Amino acid sequence: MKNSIDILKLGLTLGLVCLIAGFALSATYSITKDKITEQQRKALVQAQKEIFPDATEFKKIEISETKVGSATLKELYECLNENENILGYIATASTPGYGGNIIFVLGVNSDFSVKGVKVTEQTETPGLGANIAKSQFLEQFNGKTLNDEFVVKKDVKPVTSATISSRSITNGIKEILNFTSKNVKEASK
Amino acid sequence: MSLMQIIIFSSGIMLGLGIVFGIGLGYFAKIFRVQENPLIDEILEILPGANCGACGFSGCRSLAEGITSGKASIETCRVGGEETVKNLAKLLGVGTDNISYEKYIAIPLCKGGKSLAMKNATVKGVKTCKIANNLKLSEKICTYGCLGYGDCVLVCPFNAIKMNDEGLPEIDPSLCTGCGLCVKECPREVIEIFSYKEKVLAICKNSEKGSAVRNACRVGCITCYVCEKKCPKNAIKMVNNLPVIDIEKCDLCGICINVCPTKTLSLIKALSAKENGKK
Amino acid sequence: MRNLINIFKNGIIKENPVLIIMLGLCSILAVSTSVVNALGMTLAFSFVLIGSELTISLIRKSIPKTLRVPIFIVVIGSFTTIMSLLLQAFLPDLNKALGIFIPLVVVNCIIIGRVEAFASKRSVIESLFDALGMSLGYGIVIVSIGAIREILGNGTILGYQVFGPNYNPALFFILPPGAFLVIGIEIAIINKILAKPKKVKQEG
Amino acid sequence: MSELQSLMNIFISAAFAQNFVFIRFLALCSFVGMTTSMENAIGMGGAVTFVTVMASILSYVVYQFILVPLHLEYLQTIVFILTIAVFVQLVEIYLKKAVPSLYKAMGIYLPLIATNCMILAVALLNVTENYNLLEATVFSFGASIGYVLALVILAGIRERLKYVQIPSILKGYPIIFFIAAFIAVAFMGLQGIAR
Repeated sequence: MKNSIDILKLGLTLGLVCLIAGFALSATYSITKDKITEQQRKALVQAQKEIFPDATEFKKIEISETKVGSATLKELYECLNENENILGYIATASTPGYGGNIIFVLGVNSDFSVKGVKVTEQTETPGLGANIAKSQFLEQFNGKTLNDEFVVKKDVKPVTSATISSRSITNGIKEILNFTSKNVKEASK
Repeated sequence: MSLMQIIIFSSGIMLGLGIVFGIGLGYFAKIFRVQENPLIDEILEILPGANCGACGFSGCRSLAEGITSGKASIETCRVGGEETVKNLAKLLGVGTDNISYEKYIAIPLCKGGKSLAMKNATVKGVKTCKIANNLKLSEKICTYGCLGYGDCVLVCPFNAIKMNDEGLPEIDPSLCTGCGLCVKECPREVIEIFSYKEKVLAICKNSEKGSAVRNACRVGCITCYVCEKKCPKNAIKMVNNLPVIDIEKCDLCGICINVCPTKTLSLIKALSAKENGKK
Repeated sequence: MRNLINIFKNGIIKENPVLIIMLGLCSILAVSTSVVNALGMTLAFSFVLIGSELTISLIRKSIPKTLRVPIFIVVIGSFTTIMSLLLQAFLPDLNKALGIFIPLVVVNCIIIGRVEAFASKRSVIESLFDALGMSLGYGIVIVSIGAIREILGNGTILGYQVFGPNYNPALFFILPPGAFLVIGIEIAIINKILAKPKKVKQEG
Repeated sequence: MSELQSLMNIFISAAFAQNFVFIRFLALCSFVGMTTSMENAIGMGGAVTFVTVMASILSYVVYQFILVPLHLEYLQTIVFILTIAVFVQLVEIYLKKAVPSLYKAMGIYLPLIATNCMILAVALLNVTENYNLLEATVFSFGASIGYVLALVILAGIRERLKYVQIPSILKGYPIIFFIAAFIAVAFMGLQGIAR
């Protein structure tokens, strides 16, 4: 009997320590909770503002996270200007890159040509693959439409010595552009 | 998910996990308890922990188990020195008076350094005593003497051995505990363990005779029997061409040392107590 | 007081956690791609180390033997999570740069080592000084490696161009193998520095 | 077919392309400490493989069935490391009693493993990459194979280091880091194979 009390004592001491830890953690979490979500949204809102400077409102289209070929679409927004007509769409998506997943934001005009691309997160090789996040590389996509081939070295100039990263981002943009235009066409029908 | 809910749920989950794990650990510790004599850890604390194996056990932990089960007496560990034996005696409440504690050290039996031993080759590439001995790759003509590549230096857990510029190992008696690891390591068994009292020793292992030794080394023992004849106490006997000095008979008069033509014999002085403390 | 200063000094050179005892290498090599990251990591590391050492030495008397490891882990884990929450809220870009290595501070071998070897046996003040010494020792090493790797790796220091615009950086140092090389060199230098006085002592 | 392909992809990227020791710099403390001899390396490798796979399953279960339904994802770090530490301690107690021979061979590694950075990293990565149970197991198995590979390579080299002349300044750890640097270059070459 004696040592079953000991075991209970052990359980209670560890339980007590964990309780205090849990309490402290939840207190900090509740303080920082909204600040964190706000930080996460800030990166997205900032990217959206850059692509559609004159859009005033970004309406989230209810669409679950879908796998589009090798890329995955995370969120889709409609961009409206002050008098409520649609300027275009913003899609956040991720595509597997050389070092890990590349997260990017694709702006699509209402005529389904590329308005702008921003890479928000990537773990490509620093100095080589990482240059796909730079605007010189991404600006070449602006204005491209579905009938462009999106093939590296043909109509897309790759980042030197980072063909895999350039090919994966080009591929990702093509598939998401394709998906957004198809999906929006059905919605507007 | 209001703040209150978060706090309650997190604390609740952590409390639940803590209790489950705490009881789990306690229960496991109880049913799977291994009856181990706590004395073993205490003894392990006192032992030097060099795991050198000089006591014949595979390491300090098995020696500790040996001592608790009575298989080994407390002065089995020579390496620990007096201090270990005293602490063990105190721990186990055993008297130390009947234990005569004697210090042992390792002494290299070769004087054939770079300048004294004749060479017939120069060796390039890998330099370890084991390889040199197995492949008969040695610069010196003498095949009994020290190869000088320092395997013993690496193995000594108390780093008591240093190679002098003659290329021979020098063992610091205050650091050496006589654990014998260097004896096992040396492929030519140049190093041997002796009790640490003042004595005369023949610092040579070359068991050949006369000219075979003379053109291999200037300080090798050429078996001329002078020391055996001249010793007033006839304490010296030639055993396979090397003089062995009987410690009881020898009164350290030093005649044999002066009379030896090749200066192979030398007097091993014991550090006086004062010097020993300096270590 | 003398002894406290000794404990503090001890953490920096004699028992520098990284270069001498060879602990905490995971975070050092991975994060030291730039000085800013290195400073951020030192900040996070010291917060958790000081917090854990103090708490553990406070409650060291009442820790049952079987629960030693879990309680250490819970204390260190909670400080790490608090730190990571604060970073996410107030320093988001540092959090993104350090990435997975923020939660990994909880298994950082230095913290577990110091807590078990030092804090669970010594008084609160001594643990505080030990934590400060160790964090400074850790910080010096990671910032120095970060500086070397940033200057050679992409030609900037704290973001400013060092060798002018047309310097094409030796990318090797930003990539993993460079990190191994730099820490190898650093240990060799420390061995050289520390070895010299020892020799002098023996002859003297 | 693509299901198996993606599993193979995860395995290869965890073991080779994103090797936990040479590319992600994880578990270096045991990597430097445990590779003095080959059987040490294999012993540690075996122990870590077993614990990593079990721990990643355990942490997946705890995450999906406790943390997600209650939206307490922020507790993941502390809950994972607690479960891993307790699991390792339970294994240690059980082995000490039931299989003393295995405990003698693996015993000294077990307390080291509780603080091994790789195991917690595998559990956390399972969450960030939101793998399902099967993918998580394959990922943890791949990661530990990569770890064992790294240990065995370095142990092999370190055992041969005795017969080589090393400049005195590089003796000890510096030379080991230089060797690790060269192996890391080789592993970096593998980075492109699994995408």
